[in-house]
Amino acid sequence: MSDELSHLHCGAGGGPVLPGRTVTAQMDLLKGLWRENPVLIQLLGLCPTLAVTNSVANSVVMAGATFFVLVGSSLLVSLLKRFVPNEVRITSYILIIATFVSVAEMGLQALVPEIHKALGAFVALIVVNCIILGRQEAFAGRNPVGRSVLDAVGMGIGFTIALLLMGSVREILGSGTFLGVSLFGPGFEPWVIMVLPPGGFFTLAFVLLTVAWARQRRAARAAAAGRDAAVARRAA
Amino acid sequence: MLGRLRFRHGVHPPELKELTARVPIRRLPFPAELVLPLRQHGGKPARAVVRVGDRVERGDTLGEADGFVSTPLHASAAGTVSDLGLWPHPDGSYAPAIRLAVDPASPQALRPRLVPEWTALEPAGLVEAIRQAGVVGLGGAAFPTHVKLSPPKDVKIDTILINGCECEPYLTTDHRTMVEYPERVHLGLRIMMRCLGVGRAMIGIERNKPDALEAIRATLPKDLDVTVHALEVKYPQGAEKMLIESLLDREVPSGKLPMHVGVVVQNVASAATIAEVFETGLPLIERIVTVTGRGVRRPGNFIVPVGTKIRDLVQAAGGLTEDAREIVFGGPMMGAAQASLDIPVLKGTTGVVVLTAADTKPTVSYPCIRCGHCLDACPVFLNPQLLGQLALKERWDEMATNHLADCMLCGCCGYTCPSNIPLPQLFQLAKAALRKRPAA
Amino acid sequence: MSVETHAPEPGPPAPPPDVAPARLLTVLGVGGAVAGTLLVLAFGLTLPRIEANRARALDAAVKEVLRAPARYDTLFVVNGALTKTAPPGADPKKLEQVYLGYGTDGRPVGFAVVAAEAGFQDVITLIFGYDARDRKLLGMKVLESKETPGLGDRIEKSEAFVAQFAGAVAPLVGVKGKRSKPGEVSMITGATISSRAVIRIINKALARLGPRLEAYREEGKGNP
Amino acid sequence: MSAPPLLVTASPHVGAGDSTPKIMWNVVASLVPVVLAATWFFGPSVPLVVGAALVGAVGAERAFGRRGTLADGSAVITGLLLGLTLPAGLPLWMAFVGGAFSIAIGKLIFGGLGQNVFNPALLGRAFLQASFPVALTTWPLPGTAETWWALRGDNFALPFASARVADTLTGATPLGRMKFEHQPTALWDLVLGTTTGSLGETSALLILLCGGYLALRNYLNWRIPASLFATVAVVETLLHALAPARFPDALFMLFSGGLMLGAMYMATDLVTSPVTNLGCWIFGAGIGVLVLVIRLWGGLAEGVMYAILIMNALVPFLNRWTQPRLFGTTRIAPGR
Amino acid sequence: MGDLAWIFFSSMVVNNFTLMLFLGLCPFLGVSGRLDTALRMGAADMFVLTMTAVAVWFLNAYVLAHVPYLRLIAFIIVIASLVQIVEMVIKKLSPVLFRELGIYLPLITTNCAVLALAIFQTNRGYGLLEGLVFAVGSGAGLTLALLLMASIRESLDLADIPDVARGTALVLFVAGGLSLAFMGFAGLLSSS
Amino acid sequence: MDTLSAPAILGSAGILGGVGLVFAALIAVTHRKFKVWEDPRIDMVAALLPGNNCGACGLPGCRAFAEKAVAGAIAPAQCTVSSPEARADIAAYLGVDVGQATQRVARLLCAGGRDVAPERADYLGLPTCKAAAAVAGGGKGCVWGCLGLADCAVACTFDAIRMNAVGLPIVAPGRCTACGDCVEACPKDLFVLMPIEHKLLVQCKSLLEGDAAERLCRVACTACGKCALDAAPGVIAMTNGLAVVDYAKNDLAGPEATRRCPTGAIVWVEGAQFAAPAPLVEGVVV
Ligand SMILES: Cc1cc2nc3c(=O)[nH]c(=O)nc-3n(C[C@H](O)[C@H](O)[C@H](O)COP(=O)(O)O)c2cc1C
Ligand SMILES: Cc1cc2nc3c(=O)[nH]c(=O)nc-3n(C[C@H](O)[C@H](O)[C@H](O)COP(=O)(O)O)c2cc1C
Ligand SMILES: Cc1cc2nc3c(=O)[nH]c(=O)nc-3n(C[C@H](O)[C@H](O)[C@H](O)COP(=O)(O)O)c2cc1C
Ligand SMILES: Cc1cc2nc3c(=O)[nH]c(=O)nc-3n(C[C@H](O)[C@H](O)[C@H](O)CO)c2cc1C
Ligand code: SF4
Ligand code: SF4
Ligand code: SF4
Ligand code: SF4
Ligand code: FES
Repeated sequence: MSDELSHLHCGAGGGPVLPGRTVTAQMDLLKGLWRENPVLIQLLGLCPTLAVTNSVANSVVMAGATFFVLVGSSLLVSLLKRFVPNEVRITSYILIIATFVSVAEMGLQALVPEIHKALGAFVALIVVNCIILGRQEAFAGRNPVGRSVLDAVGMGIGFTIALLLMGSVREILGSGTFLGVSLFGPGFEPWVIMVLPPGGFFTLAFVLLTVAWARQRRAARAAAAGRDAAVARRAA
Repeated sequence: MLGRLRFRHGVHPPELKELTARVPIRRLPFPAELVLPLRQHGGKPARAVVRVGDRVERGDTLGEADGFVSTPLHASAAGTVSDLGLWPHPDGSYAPAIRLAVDPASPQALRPRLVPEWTALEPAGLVEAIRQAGVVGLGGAAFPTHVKLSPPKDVKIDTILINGCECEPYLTTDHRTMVEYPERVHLGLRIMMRCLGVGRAMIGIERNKPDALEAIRATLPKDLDVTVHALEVKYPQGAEKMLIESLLDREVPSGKLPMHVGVVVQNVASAATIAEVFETGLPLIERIVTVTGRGVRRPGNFIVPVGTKIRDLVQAAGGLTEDAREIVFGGPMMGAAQASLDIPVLKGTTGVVVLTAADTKPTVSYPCIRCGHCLDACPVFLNPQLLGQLALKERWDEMATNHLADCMLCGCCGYTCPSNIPLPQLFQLAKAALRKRPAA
Repeated sequence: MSVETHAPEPGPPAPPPDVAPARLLTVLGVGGAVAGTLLVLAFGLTLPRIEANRARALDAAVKEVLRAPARYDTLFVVNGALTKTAPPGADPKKLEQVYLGYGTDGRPVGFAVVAAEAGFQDVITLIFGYDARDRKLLGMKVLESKETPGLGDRIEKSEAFVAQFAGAVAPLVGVKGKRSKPGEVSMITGATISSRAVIRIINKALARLGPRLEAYREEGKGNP
Repeated sequence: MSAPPLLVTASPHVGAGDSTPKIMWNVVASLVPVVLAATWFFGPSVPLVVGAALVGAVGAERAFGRRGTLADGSAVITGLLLGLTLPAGLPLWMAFVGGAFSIAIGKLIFGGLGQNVFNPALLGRAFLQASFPVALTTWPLPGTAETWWALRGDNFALPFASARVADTLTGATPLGRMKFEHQPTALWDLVLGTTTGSLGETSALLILLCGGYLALRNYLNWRIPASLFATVAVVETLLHALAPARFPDALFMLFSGGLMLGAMYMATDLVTSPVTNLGCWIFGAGIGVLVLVIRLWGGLAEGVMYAILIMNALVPFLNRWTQPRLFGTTRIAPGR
Repeated sequence: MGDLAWIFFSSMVVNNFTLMLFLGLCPFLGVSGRLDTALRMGAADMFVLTMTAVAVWFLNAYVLAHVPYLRLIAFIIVIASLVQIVEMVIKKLSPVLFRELGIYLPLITTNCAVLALAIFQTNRGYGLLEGLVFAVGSGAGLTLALLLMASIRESLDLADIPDVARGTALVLFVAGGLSLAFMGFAGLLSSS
Repeated sequence: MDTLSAPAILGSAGILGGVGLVFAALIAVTHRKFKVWEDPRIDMVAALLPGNNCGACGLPGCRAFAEKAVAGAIAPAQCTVSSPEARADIAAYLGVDVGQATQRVARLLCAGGRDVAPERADYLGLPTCKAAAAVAGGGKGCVWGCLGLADCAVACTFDAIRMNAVGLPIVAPGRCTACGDCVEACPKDLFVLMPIEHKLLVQCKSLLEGDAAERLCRVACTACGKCALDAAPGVIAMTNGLAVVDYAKNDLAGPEATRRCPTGAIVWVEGAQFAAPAPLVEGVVV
């Protein structure tokens, strides 16, 4: 595969590292949770986020599998990056990722066959999850092992947070249960739509709406502060 | 060959012509001051040739044509040039104008002929005489008539259409002209036919003017191939593209002029004016103006010198009523609102319509509900809905690709829009923005 | 806590040098080989578990629809007839299978049949137990379906619906409201289509295999 | 200068006299007889259910909309029409949720009046049907004189709770009976409205009359119902001639289910139907075809709602490809 | 015949990849901004899916029976390289076609719809013909969803979307609406 | 089948290894054929720029600026929009001097707020200056003057313009980046961009003279010529009923030119143009 792929593929180009700025390990780890959350902020990997989150159990397993692949391939990629020529970079990454995914899929099939069945093709589809290739391209391929793993762990947790959020909302409203445990008793009327495809779209849309609203409020507050400062500067 | 005497789309605003349709044309006493902006017509403004303090007689040249698409300007009364400066123009700006203090002692009488006899002239001489007489189209656009009468060599004109539709509500200038001066209309037509060497002419009149139809028919010259046709009453029947479709079943191609389908369209008042110019020997210095609307006490049709201020006209029509609210030059569909009573009437001013508060459209608009009424109204089959939405987002280039250039700002879309979106205004802005842009 | 600083060197970086094709070949070749090895190892390690899982699930289903038989045999459908052994050369996994259950007394209690067809959303796969002698169903279990949760999925989750199949006489007839005859199955309100699909799947499978199953018993081959 | 300053506005200085609120409130008025008829058939549950949907819609408009937009009346129409598509016995809280969803997600998310893609009332109903499929397909029978005043279901179920199994008589709709039980319904019952079904799909005749009034006043584009009816009639007559046992006759198709209400009031929603007349013909025909496909070959007994929603999604495309032919050209505008 | 029709309609509308199965959302969100781009993307999608169906059938029939654990890797690598080769060929043979369609090809390689098609086709044991019909149906479904979304987004371009909803949230709401509307097709051809 | 047998392992390793080899060969070939190299520093610099693509630097967007900056053709400071820190970062990254930029600001050539310049008619319609200007000039008595409907404030992406209580736009010099959007937006062409050192300013565009001008606006330039007399010779000329400052002679300009102006049309500006006579109002009409 050629380098063109990396430009066209969703999100697979990380921003440049700011020159002259210091980055702490803490930042590497934490940025994935919220500030650069792969799903909620970067909008990557939406297919699994929508497809498998109709129950919390599915979300957990999916998140776990993705976490495993992400961390494993980040580790390997950053370990091996010195040996991999640029020209075969993406091909090698895909080889690594696909190996991990195959392993994860067989593992799930052996350990939790029921959930594996519920997740359907989506475990295999982790191969093409933009988050994973994106992280290899943007981070693991350029940074030392320690930081790459931290970054992958952060992103993995970020993905897990998003999936859990979606899964909880959808399962609680759509089935009245959490991890299969009934929450409201038999009188509860489940909102079936939440576990159906439209419900997936609507839930994610609402989550993004909330995220946008939160960011906007913060931006507005910052702008107001900035304006005050400007007025003060002008007055002085 | 004959069209279906109607066109597709368009709207039916209440005509309200009864206010003045039967009021005979009346000549007004000269006002104390006339203001003659140098820009009275389409094309380049005239160049002033008088100085402050100069004494001028009726018909004297005040300004000379500046280029081919331009016309001279003449004194519409005897008096003294009191000022050469900026004055409020009907287009909303301040524009160079000649102020003329009318000589109250002057009889303002006819004087020896300034324009030669037409019978003696060849076509080229006729066109030049018309130009020197400062004749412009009186149908509203005030485009210099001599330009229309000098088509390029490679286009072949086969028909002259005389536009007697007067489809704008309220206005009755053309109507009264046809009723009172039908022979002039015919004479003007005869002259133009000679200018263009055209053998055929058609006169189109909306069906709501039976007396005009009858007067024109009764005086029809026997020696000319002129036919008179009663047309469907619908706005904008008088727009030249619509008129040509109605009468000849020809569509003027997008971006082209009537001459490209072999037609010249002239307004009845323009024709009558050409005749009058050659009859009296005086250039175009006065015109018929309908002063009407529920905002004036005694609406009427008046012959006034060009340059008469709104103030004087309104006074002649009995003054403004209490609830007069808006003064419009031209009809209410396409006319321009005027901001002050000092603004003068130009050669192309067909009427002064004074609307009361109740007549004016509400100014609150709602979001577009995509009812599609505007598409059903637009006589040139544009999509005003889309154009309007694009305009609100200032997407001028996309408007251009959606044929904004073909919009003639007739106002039909704005008239029908239930959400009261000022579509024509938006289109006007868009056109202005695109014009400002170097290439788009 | 590690702190790292990136200090860029001024001046334009040199364009990357050309790589030797040999290096590309080595990297991808070796990488591929390693990946292949890893995969085959993982496969080998998980395969037994996976197959065991699958077998356990099927086993449970067969036992459920045959009402806990003492044991059961796997029969193969070959050219429309049932045989106990797969014909030589054929892959037994690719043949249609039917399971014959036996009671504690060693007498056959019935067959378990897997069948699948379109339901409301997608294909429904189910297994049912059938007593060929009395032409009665012993039980039904949905193996796979994507029917609407809360609606169509009640064909597997509604105990009342599933229970009706035990003892129902074939061919089945779906009815709305209460069932009145042993051949009737009362369909789920709001999920008529899924219910009807279940009934249709069973009826069609029996129309196809029923005579074979009965014949097999009558020929006495079922009795060891 | 004269005492009050002159007004200056852009041309045209006069208007046709219609206004968006006037159109909307006329539609509201024309719906009142339909609500009253539904009340006649289904008793006091009707004002309750319609009221709850209305409160949900109007409340959402008030809470999330721009200031003053309630007065344009469009939210009231949405609430009323949503109410009319619901069964009489629906718990009120569901109707309320539907109304709020219609306006908040069906309309305001897109920027409010005039900008939405899907018919808000139908989007609300589709949401309810996908959320509470059983409650939305429980159809009480129209009442008799003695039981008129009784509620037709557990209207007062607590929020988030299921409706208790009601002791009201329920039954299948004419379309459901046709589809699943192959039993016909008398045409006269359909025309008058003495059948089961959602509140507004009962009296076809009345809806035709009220919608006709709007069409006469040019408040709705008559081409949409015309092409819809024509498509259904023609295709269904053909099918019926081919296989009378499998396909019911055209009149049954036209007068049953939500087709009348959908054709007259919902397909004609100005905002979510094409702006061009050619587009409207295609739009109506498309709905007709989809209704037949869903009713005859789909999994659901009734398909008007989905048919309209699907065609709503096609409207931007139709608008783009059915631009009028510009005067003096043979081209059409690119549409964008 | 009936089965093929069912496969086609099922994959195109009833189980539409994008709206019902959440497959290929990245390009769906990314390329649906303009109608002409979306249509080209749809065409490219259709092409890659058909090609994949054939390739996967061959792989399943001749290679993967022996090495099932290489399934995933084989699929992804074979698809990616096929696309790459086709891309190069098109570039060489028809620069016009390349400009119209070619630039979308790499984008498709890495979207999950293609891999999912391969997996479904394998799991359901489709033969070559069935596989092809399935691919064409899914491709038509992707194109339909793209077309609808793109024309809607173009018109929403002119709407006054509230700030918080602008962008992906709005697109997801529209997708939810489409998905809701497509539920009308549920059970198509499967009722009796 | 024994999956863990040596042949199986070797076989699969062989297959994948073979596939890898084939690919590597393919890629090596393609890589030879097509190769484009771009200085990676351009991306870096572009990422450090604000990304507004506002054009204040005079180039068609931030990436163009980055290319020029990497090529050394433009000083980082010319991006007036980015923060001083960011400019320093770019300079440090490229190892060049930050450089100097002359600060230019937008100045309004009108001081006729609602308090001093009356309306002659009521304009009702689209509430934008552009639309109003197209309808009888917009209703304001002085047809050259500011219509106060805030097109400029809406156009300014840097939030540098606020409308004051009498309907005049006030530019905050600290925020104005001289992007020129307001110049573009104003239908009456009232904004000009000028270096902040140009302090002598005629805040009027009315072509009328004397009483005629003053009747329409109390702060109009009446073309009395006093400023031209008081200023150093040649600094101010009277043209078309207006005083015109020749900024080529800006060094000679001084506040004395403004002393005798009867209407206050000519002013000496330090910093912000208007001393905010009334409190700033929020909530621009859109
Ligand atoms: C640049 C220009 C050239 C024109 N040339 C001609 C011409 O040669 N012949 C003609 O009949 N009209 C000509 N016209 C006039 C137009 O056909 C038309 O009469 C005029 O624009 C007024 O439009 P209206 O009459 O629809 O209001 C010309 C107009 C313009 C702007
Ligand atoms: C919408 C519209 C309506 C018009 N209505 C009339 C009309 O009623 N009568 C008329 O003489 N000219 C009308 N005109 C102007 C004609 O198009 C054309 O310019 C005129 O008849 C040419 O004659 P003239 O040059 O002698 O004025 C209208 C133009 C437009 C764009
Ligand atoms: C969103 C939605 C999902 C549905 N899912 C199913 C389903 O999975 N199975 C089913 O039989 N009916 C389903 N239906 C309902 C059927 O289409 C149909 O209305 C019902 O089967 C008729 O049953 P009834 O006659 O008992 O009301 C669904 C309906 C909707 C609106
Ligand atoms: C003829 C007509 C029909 C309408 N039909 C509906 C409808 O079916 N659903 C709805 O929510 N609003 C309807 N409205 C109201 C309004 O158009 C709707 O709220 C807009 O879609 C909101 O933007 C209708 C309005 C008119 C004039
Ligand atoms: S103003 Fe323009 S767009 Fe509107 S109806 Fe007239 S020609 Fe059509
Ligand atoms: S008439 Fe007005 S509301 Fe109707 S579509 Fe046209 S612009 Fe929109
Ligand atoms: S754009 Fe600004 S300066 Fe120009 S008229 Fe409007 S408010 Fe005044
Ligand atoms: S719009 Fe005008 S005021 Fe705002 S930054 Fe640009 S030049 Fe300065
Ligand atoms: S296309 Fe499905 S995750 Fe990107």
